[in-house]
This record gives sequence, C-alpha cells and structure tokens, in this order.
Amino acid sequence: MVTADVETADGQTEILRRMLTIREFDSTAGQLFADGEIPGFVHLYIGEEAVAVGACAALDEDDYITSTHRGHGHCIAKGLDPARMMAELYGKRDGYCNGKGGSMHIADVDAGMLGANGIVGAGPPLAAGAALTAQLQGDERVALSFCGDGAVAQGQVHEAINLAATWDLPSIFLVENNQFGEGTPVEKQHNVENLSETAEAYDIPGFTVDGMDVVAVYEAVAEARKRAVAGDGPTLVEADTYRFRGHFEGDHQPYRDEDDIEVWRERDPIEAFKRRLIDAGTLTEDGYEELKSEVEATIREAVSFAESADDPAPYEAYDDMFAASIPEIEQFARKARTDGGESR
Amino acid sequence: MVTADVETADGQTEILRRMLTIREFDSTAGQLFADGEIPGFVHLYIGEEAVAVGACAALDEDDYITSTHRGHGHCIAKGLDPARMMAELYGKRDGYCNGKGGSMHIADVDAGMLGANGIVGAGPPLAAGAALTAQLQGDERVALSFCGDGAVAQGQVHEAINLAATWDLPSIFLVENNQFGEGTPVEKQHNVENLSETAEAYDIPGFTVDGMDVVAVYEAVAEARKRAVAGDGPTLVEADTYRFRGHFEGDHQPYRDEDDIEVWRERDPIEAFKRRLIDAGTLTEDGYEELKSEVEATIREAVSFAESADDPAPYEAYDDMFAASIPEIEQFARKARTDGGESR
Amino acid sequence: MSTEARPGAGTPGTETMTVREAIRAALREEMERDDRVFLMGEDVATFGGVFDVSDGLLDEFGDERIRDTPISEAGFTGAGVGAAATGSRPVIEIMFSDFLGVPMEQIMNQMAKMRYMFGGKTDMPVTVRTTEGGGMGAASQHSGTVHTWFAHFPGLLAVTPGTPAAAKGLLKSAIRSDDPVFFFENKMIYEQEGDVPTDPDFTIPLGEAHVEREGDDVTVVATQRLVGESLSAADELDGEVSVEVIDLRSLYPLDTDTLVESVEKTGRLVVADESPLSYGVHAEVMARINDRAFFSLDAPMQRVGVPDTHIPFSPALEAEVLPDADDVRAAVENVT
Amino acid sequence: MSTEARPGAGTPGTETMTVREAIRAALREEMERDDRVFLMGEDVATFGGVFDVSDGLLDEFGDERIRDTPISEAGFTGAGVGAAATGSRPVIEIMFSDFLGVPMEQIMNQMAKMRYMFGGKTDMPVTVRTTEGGGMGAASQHSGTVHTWFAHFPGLLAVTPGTPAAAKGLLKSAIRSDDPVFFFENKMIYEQEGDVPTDPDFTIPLGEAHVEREGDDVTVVATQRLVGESLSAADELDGEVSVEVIDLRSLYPLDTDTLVESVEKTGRLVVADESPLSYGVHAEVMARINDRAFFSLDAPMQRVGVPDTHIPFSPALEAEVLPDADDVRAAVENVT
Ligand SMILES: Cc1ncc(C[n+]2csc(CCOP(=O)(O)OP(=O)(O)O)c2C)c(N)n1
Ligand SMILES: Cc1ncc(C[n+]2csc(CCOP(=O)(O)OP(=O)(O)O)c2C)c(N)n1
Ligand SMILES: [Mg+2]
Ligand SMILES: [Mg+2]
Repeated sequence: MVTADVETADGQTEILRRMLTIREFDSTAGQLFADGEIPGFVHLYIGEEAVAVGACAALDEDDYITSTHRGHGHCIAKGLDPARMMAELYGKRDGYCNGKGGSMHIADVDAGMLGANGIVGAGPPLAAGAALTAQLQGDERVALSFCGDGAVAQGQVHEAINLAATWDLPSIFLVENNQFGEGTPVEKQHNVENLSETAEAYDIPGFTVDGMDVVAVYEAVAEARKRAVAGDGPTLVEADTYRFRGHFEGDHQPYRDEDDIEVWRERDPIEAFKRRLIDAGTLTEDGYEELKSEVEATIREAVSFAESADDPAPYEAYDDMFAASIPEIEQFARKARTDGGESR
Repeated sequence: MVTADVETADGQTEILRRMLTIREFDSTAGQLFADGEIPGFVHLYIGEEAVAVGACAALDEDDYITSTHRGHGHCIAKGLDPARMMAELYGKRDGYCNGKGGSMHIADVDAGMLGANGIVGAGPPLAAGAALTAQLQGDERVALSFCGDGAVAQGQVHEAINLAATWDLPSIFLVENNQFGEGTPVEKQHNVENLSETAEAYDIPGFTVDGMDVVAVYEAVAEARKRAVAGDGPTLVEADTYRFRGHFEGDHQPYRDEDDIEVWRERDPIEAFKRRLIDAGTLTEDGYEELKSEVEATIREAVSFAESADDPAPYEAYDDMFAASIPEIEQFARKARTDGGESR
Repeated sequence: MSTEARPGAGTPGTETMTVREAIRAALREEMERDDRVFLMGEDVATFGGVFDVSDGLLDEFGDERIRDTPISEAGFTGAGVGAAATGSRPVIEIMFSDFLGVPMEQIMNQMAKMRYMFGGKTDMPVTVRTTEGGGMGAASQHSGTVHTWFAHFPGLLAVTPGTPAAAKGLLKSAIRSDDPVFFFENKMIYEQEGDVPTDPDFTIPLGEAHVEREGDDVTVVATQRLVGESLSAADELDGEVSVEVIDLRSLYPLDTDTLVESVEKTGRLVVADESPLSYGVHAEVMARINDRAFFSLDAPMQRVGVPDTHIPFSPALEAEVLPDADDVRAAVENVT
Repeated sequence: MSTEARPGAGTPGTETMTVREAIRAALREEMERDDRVFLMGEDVATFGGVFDVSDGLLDEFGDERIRDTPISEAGFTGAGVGAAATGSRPVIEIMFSDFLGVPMEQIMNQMAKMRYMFGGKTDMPVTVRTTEGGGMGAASQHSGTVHTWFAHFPGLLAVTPGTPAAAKGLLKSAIRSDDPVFFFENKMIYEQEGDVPTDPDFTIPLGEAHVEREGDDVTVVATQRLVGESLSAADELDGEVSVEVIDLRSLYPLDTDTLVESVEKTGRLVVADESPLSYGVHAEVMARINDRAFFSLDAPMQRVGVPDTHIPFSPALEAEVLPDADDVRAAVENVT
C-alpha cells in the first residue's frame, strides 16, 4: 500500500506536507550550519523535494530505501522524525545514530531507511541486497535506491543494476539528476543525453520523468513497484531536477551563476504542486498557509529538541563497534568510563 | 597502418599464420600442462583465434592492447615471439617477464602489449589510460582492450568505457563473448540479449559481430579505429565466439557437454577462413599444409627454447619490485646473492 | 556427519577430514541449522567452487541458497551487506583474496562501519570466505596474503585457521556471529587432514589462540600453512630446542593472554605468517608482547614472512620468497 | 616562487607558507618542469579541489593537464596506471582516503604489481594524493586514516608529511619517482605554516625521517598532524623530560637508521600516528626497534593512535578517539 495516495485529498496534503517539511528542515539546517551550530558537512535537498516525496509516497511502509550524502529529503519522505534527525545533525545522543553518524549517515533500519551514505554509489548494491532478502523470504517488499547523476559513473552502481536485472530482484533505481556532481556538470560526467538510457545496458525499463513534478515521480515509481512485486525485476527512473543550494553549505559555486538557478526556481516543485492543488480546488491559499505554519512549528520543535538534547558521553565512542565484546576496545571503554574520557 | 591487410594475399596469409600459431601454441601448452611441464594456471584461446587476430590485424603496430587471463592469443596476434612466451610459461629467465609473470601476465610494453591480466575487468581502465597518453601527446595511437563477456559485469569496465566516451579517448572495447565466464553461462551474468547493447549506456557505437569470422572482426575494428583516430571516441565491439577447451586446463566442465561444443566446432574460425581463401583461389591445400608445418616448427622451436632456457636464480625474486633501491628488499637480496637463496 | 566422514584417529567424537571437507561441513551444518544462511560467489554452485570447497552443496540446498553470481565482487558483496542489514545471513566467497580490492569500498565503508555509524541500529551478520597464499605457481595476482588489512581495519573480525578443526569451528562461529567476519583459507592446506569434532554444536570462539604443541624454550606463533610448517620445524628441533607452537587462529580480536602466558614461560618469540613482513601481522603480535611481556623477553623477537615482494610465478623464485619450516627453524635458532 | 609567497621567517632561501600552499607549489613546479605531469581527480579543476589545494592551477595549466573526472575512482586510477605505463606521469587525487576502497583493485593488482609481474619492463611513475584524518566532524566515511594499508602492501611507496617543508619536498620527489607513491595529506594541517625552501630543485628523499626537535630522554616518532601535537607536548614537558621528536615522513621505505640512532640515545620510544592502533603503523616502527635496538630499550614502547574505532561524528565523541598532544604527553610520562 502506498504511504500517501496522490489520488486522494489526504494523500495530496500529506505529499505537500512532506515537501514543505523537507524545505523547512533544510532551510533551517542551512541557517544553523552557517551559524556554527552544526558541525561537519551538510548537503541540502532544497529544490529536489518532489523526487524523494513522489518516490516514497508510492512505496509501501515496509519497503526499503537507500539514500545518499544528500539524505534529509529521503529521510523525511520515508517518514522519519525531524526532531531525531535534527538531534543527529547536532551530534546528540537522542539523534537517530546517537550522534555517531551526523547528517551523512542518518538511518532507521526498522523504518526501512537503510541509511544516508557518504559514499557516492554505495547505495544501489545495498538496495540489491535488501531486495534479495525480500526475494529469499518471499515477501512483497521492494527496495528503492536513490542515487545522483554523478553516481551513475560509479562501477558499483553498474554492478548492482546488472545483478538486480539478472536476478529479477524487486528493486527500483532512482537517479536524481540534479545536473551536477559537486561542481561538475552532468555532461562532463556522461556521454548520454538522458541517464535513463543506461537501462538499455540491462534490458530493463528506463524512464526520464520531470523531477520537479511530484506526480510524475509518483506515477513512475508506482509502476516500477508493480513490476518489482510481480517478479519482473528492476526499473530505472531518472528524475530531472535541480539543487537550489551549493553542493554543500559553504560551497562558493564557481561552476554556475544565479541566473542558471533562477530558471529552475521558476519550476519550484512545491510551488508547482501547490498551484496544481489550488487550481483543482483541493487546496486553498489559507489551507496552504496553515500547513506551512504547522510544518514550521514542527521544525522549530525539532530544533529545540536537538538543542536541549544531551551530548553523548565520551565513553559512548566505544559502543556499537561490534555486537560481541572485543577486548581491544573494551580496555579503552573501561578507562573512559572511569576517568570520564577524552585524554587516554 | 594495419599490421596485416585482409584485402591482400600477404595479409591473408599472415592472418592465417597468426591464427594457426595461436592454435598450435595453445594446443602444445595444453599438452605440456597436462604433462606437468608448466606450473600454475593456463587458460587456452582455442576456438577464439579469429577475435584476437582479426582485431590486431586492423591495428597499427604502435597501437596498444590490454589483454586478459586468456592472453596467449592476444600476444601472438600482437606479434609477440612464441619462444619468449613459451619460456615465460615455463617460468624461465628468458621469458617475457623473466619468469616472474607466467601465462597470466605476459607483457611487452614496448610492443604495445600492456599485459595479460589475472584480474577480470582490469584491462579497460588501463587501455583508457594508454589512450589518454595518446590523446595528451597528440599522436595517432589507439588503445584496444580485450575483455570477456563475464568482465562486462565488472564495475571498472563500466567506469572505463564511460570515461573514454566522455573524454573521447581513442579507444576500442572488444568484448569476447565466448558464452561463459568460467562455468557460468552468459545469460546468468547479464540480462541483455547482446552485450553490444551496453554501448547505449554511453551513447557510443556498439556492434555484435561473428567472432568466428576473422574478416568480420577485422572490419569492425578497422571502422572503430578510424573513429578513434578522428577524435570521435570509443566503439564497443562484441565478438560472438566460443572456447573449445575448459575454462582452465584441468576444468572438468560440469556446466556443458561435448555436444554443445560440437556445434561451435563446426564453425571453427581457422577452418572457415581457410575454406574462404581456398574458395577464392588465394590458397591451396598444399599452401595451407606448408603454412601449418612452418607454424608447427615455430612452436617446436619455442618449446625447445623454453626447455633449454635457464631458470632464474633465487635472488632474482628481489629484482624489479621498484625502480628505486629499497633497503627493506635489498637486505634480502643481498643475503640471497651471498648464500644462494631459498632459505632465509 | 559430513558425507566424507572417516572415523577420527583415536579421538572419540571426531572424524578425520581435510581442511576442505571441514569447511564444507561447517557450511552444510550452519545452512541446515539456520535457513537465513546462504552462500554466494562466482562459480560456487554448478562448478562447486574453483577449489571444490562447496562441491555438492548446490544439490543439497538448491540454487536460491547456493548462488552463482555475475563477476561483480563489489555488487554482490554490497548486496551481502544489504541482505545482512535486513535479516539474512550471507556467506560471501571471494575466489582469491587478491580480488578483495574490487569490493573494498563496500567492505571498508559499509560492512565495517554500518553498525557504528547507525549507533548500533543494525547487526551485520556476514561472513566473507576467501583464499590466500602462494605455492602453486599462480603468480602475483592469485597468491597474495592480504589478511593484515582486515585485521587492521576497524569493525571487522578476521580469522586464519591452520588446521581442519580450527577451520570448521571458526567458520561455524563466523556464520553465527552478528559481526562481519573474514575467513581466510590458505589454498595450500585444503588437503591437510586432522581430527575434527562431529558434534554440530562444536564451535571455536572467535578470538582464541590454541597451543598446538607445548614447549619451554621458544614460542612460535603461526598462522595457516605455517602452523604445520612450524610443527615440522619443532619436530626437527626436538631434543635441541623445546618449541611451543601456537595457532593464532584469530587475528582480530587477538588472544593476547595466551601469547603473553607462553612468552612469560619461554622468553622468546618467533612469529610466522605469510604476509609481507613490513607492517604485517608479525609486528602486531610483537607489539602486544612488548606491551604486556616486555620484561619477560630474553632476545629480540623474530619474524618469518614474505620479504616485501609479490609472489613471483617461477617455482625457482616462488620458493625463495615463501616462508617454510626451514625459515621457522632458522628464526628459532637465531634466538636460542 | 609560489604566488602566495611570503619571505621565510629568518631562514634565507625559504618562504613561509601553509601545507596547502606547499602542496600547490610542488604541483606547480613539477608541472612546469615536466610536461608529462598532469593532475586528475574529482573537482580538482573548476572547483579547485574540495580543500582548495589545486585552486588556480586550471587557469595556469589548462583543462588537459588539470582534469576533472567523472566520479569513477577505479576508472580514472586505472587510467592513471595505463597512462603511467605508456609514458605519462599522472598525479591522481582521491578526494578522501576513505574512497580508496573504490580503486583498490587497480592499486593492489595493477599499480603495485605491474613492474614486478612484467619482469621490470615498465616504470610506474604515478602519484596518488589523498586526504586523511578526523577533527572536522566529517564522520566515519570522511575521516579515516588508512595509510598503513599502503605502507604494508608490496610495490607501493607511502609518505605522510607533518610540515609544509616535508609536504613540498616529498611531493616533488613523489612526482619525480618512477615508482608509485601515495601522498597522504592530513586535512587538519592544511593551514599550518612553516618555512619552505624556494629552490625549485629542493626535494626531500623518499625514505628519510627527520629530527624536528632534539632530546635525550624519550624518542617520539610521529606522523602528520601528530608531529605538531608531539612538538607541543615536548614543549610542555620541557624542563621535566627532554623529548626528541621525529617526523617519520616516509612510511615505506622506513628510515630505520634514524629511528635506531635516536632510541639508542634515549632508550625509550613513543609512536604517535592517527591510524587505528591494532596492526597500525605503530607496530612496525616498534618491530624495527625490536630488530635493531632491542638491547637499548629501557621500557616497553608506547603507542598513541585511534583506539580501534571509526571516527564518530559528534564532537564530544570525536575528541575522545582522536589522539592529541595530551595523549602523547601521557605516553611520554608512562615511560619516564
Ligand atoms: C566514492 C566517492 N567519491 C567521491 C565522493 C565525493 N562526493 C561527494 S558528493 C559528490 C557528487 C555527487 O554527485 P551526484 O551523485 O550527482 O549527487 P548530488 O550531490 O548531485 O546529489 C562527490 C564527488 C564521495 N563521497 N564518494
Ligand atoms: C576480479 C576477478 N574476479 C574473478 C576472477 C576469477 N575468474 C577468472 S576468469 C573468470 C571468468 C571470466 O569470464 P570472461 O570475462 O567471460 O572471460 P573468459 O574466461 O570467458 O575468457 C573468473 C570469474 C578474476 N580473475 N578476477
Ligand atoms: Mg547530482
Ligand atoms: Mg567468457
């Protein structure tokens, strides 16, 4: 069953809410990063909301996804809690990874979210594996892997799709073509016009859809999911989209200028969907504003949750390396527990 | 300039000679391996001669090739000396690699032969690099990479072709589809009908040719070479062929039976080319027998050369690790030179 | 009992089998015990594995659980990681350890790190089996011993059995473990025989070394093929020098206690392992002794390994760089 | 002289520059000197490298020689190997050392082995630059220190500069070398300043350690960021303990002579390196001292490194596992 049905009013509201939540979460995260509240790297999903939301809406709650370094959107679209996400960005104990992962590694395996991933191209093989579990267990789960246009150049993406195609794994490969890998435009990374042409190398269906249109993404993924569940193997969906921010926060973007971005801002996926619902009479401006306020409140709460959450204690650095107790690590953990840690 | 012109009588004889040389070399190597004369692994090229010979005939002498674990055919086709090849199989000092490489690593960099390779899929990136040197130096060299049907599943093959396509590297990717990767048939490794469909993922020309027909291979590679030299980038050529022997010598071949092989034996590439020349009046049965005797003599001489060549001295194990002199290795080399080696 | 069973040589509850048979028996028993376990790799099914280790298992378990893969080590290793994170228990065969470079990204950044990065929110019950070692003229790309990499990299466990019993017991523990375990098979000892317990509950804990032969004068810590070579060297030296031989068995975790106890007795240490010497397993074993038994040492510790070269093809050269009983013996003589 | 030149602080023939500038200057000088040299990697050209190391070089040398690549580390590293075998002299940037798993096959089986397998019939003049280390909250997949792997694997040279001068001199030697050299840049010291010779013929030989500070009581052998941390610790201890600090500079070959000479004087050794401790660089340095200066040692050797964990994201946790001056100081105090 889809998690948000694009045909129903409730589903549409939910889809809009998720896109707004991503936008608000990431705008806030960008600000907090600039303010020095968030350490490390942050890659924002602003402009690409329709891709994650359209795709995850068409999935079943039990389905798996794998994500990328630009993972906040996928997390929210898959139903993760913005408060625990934000706490993770802050490196707090109540974050999804207890502060060990940060922005690039948010995961909730029980929710089918197999992790944001700092390695470009690493997700597709993981998704193939989740799909293999589903196939071996004979259940109806599907695994969808998000990856960027740049990632398509990676060998392991090729290997994963070939494996999934050969074994008819219940899987979907969703390429988020946001026109760049860091500062390198897609034409300097690939020779094809559309990355969906890659599907030909595996004799699987491949489609390019408008990634600024949440309905188009939803429909393509819904179709792909049907095929996957029917045992017909993987589908490759390329969603054409654009990132409105730099590659990471702090990127001075020597590779493009404001005008380039402006063209795409006019196709803002949230604006577009809102317009569509208003035109269809399913949404009012007031209703939209109300939704927006709710979302803003959610994110404000997420930030206060994150701010007030505890830092992990130094000795927690030694937890979770292994299921088993390993003497090499235990000796340091013991010491940190007694002396409070930091200097060994 | 091509190394053997399929349009001329001399070229045709040369092509036939090379195919016969491969057949004779590998039949002999197989026998010697069975007799315990050759250590390690030996992968024979018997049945696939038209591929290497057709391809290398269409190349210029200065062009580069990269090869595979099944490399004897590529070596001979590229003009390497069977005597030094056989000496390498014996592990002798006069072998191409001074005994350090064996069957799987025969190389002659000066002759543009960048090595047989024990790693499935490793050749294409190397060929891309050789083509990059050619491109940077602005000369007319081309790099051709042989790889198997199985290798096409490897990520690094994908990366290499994508790189070559994006950078218009003067390169040719020649897939030898001999229907198996070890004991696994091509259909269990790939989902496409023809591996040349892979070319679509890079928007480069891709062709499937009859790999039992040396002229077909020659023509496809000659075309591809023209494109490469003109700056139009890589071509993918799939040659459909078959290996008549096991994956390696000693393979008991549980994955196929004699009948499967028989079908392909009827399309023996040497027989076919001989027939064609005889039918065209360019070759007589006598001429053929003479050529065959010459080739047999060459291989007999290669074997006696190999047999009578010297084993390397133990201390030579320490040569060639680095261009520089490295104390860590020098200490052992010194010891081996003084005490004769073997036990340290 | 494995189909290849022969009654154990004198020891009750054991049977005599080769290392190959021991590994196959461990696979069979664990697949029978837990249907989430499956084996995948290149030519492990129809072909039975290039070293015949999984021969026959396809017929017993079918092609869903004994799976031939495309030649895509990164893809299927990554799929193993994804499968392990979602409740399966894959055993992955990488035909030769030299090929571990292909899936290394999935190993180092996903398999090894996922549990930690996710704050413990997933198990990673995956076993990677692979072959190591020179001695069959397979040349540099099919003869390497790379296990130090996996012992060093955080988040992975690594074992290197030297006997059939260790092979069976450690592989069973590896498959039952919720952590990723690398299981390194030296390809020259597949035919080596020994007594192996038949009890399907027999396992050997990860992280325990084993004294194979007691002695008083010198401790030899060995791995894989060099366990047998060290035992031969000890036999040869019998009467002259009393040599204690320990099969290290697990590289990580490392059983420092057993090693320290032995060196406290003997005061002398030789480490024999087929890794290249510099930055190899040897150095870590020595470092542990330095940490915990420094004042027991009577002489500099010795190492026996490959002298920082690749493994050359020619038998004349290969014999030069591969360590054997003579090298162990020379090292022992060096410190006594 | 680099464009960022500032007159050296007092030392004639030098200029003061950061590690980043030193690396850039080395690249520039070697590209000017030899037109077979080129740089390739992800976003090294238009973007100037994610750590700005190659910033400006695109304008100076053009996009043939400063090349942005697709995200294909195996492909372009392999292309670097193929290019090196055919007469080019590539410098390859792998953005983070954690990504070295992607091209590992090309590194271990092609780059490292080609010369040997071919019986010496090719040179392999390739340099691989990459960044290592924790300290910026980049989490486990962007903070690793993996250089032990490359020090261990036969056929590769590996250097780990700790100062701007070492960075410049070693990178120039690496590029001029006909062997593959891994050049490991700790990302936390890019801003560290120091005096660097301006002579374009200035190089530092591969395989030479350097005494950064003389002392009598304890030898601290350090790498990368920990060179500076060790110098701070030595300053703090000044008066109490006289600490000799050595920048190891080259992991392979390892300058055993310089280390032995120092330990023969001090009798005590601390090894400080950001690798995970087990099977790390530390153990090999200790093993060399065991081999050659065992009888000079007055106390067990000490190691300072990462305690076998990955680098966690949270600053609170990251500080716990990352070694610093305090840890070096504690280790020094442990042996004195
Ligand atoms: C294996 C690997 N190589 C390089 C990087 C550095 N890197 C991080 S994101 C990125 C660009 C990815 O581009 P794309 O796949 O299109 O995703 P996008 O950032 O556009 O969402 C690069 C090169 C990495 N994280 N992993
Ligand atoms: C990376 C890697 N994986 C696996 C192998 C083992 N192996 C050697 S040859 C081979 C089959 C190769 O098939 P193909 O590419 O079709 O070449 P063919 O043997 O048919 O010529 C395999 C799996 C290898 N050498 N390298
Ligand atoms: Mg992108
Ligand atoms: Mg094949």
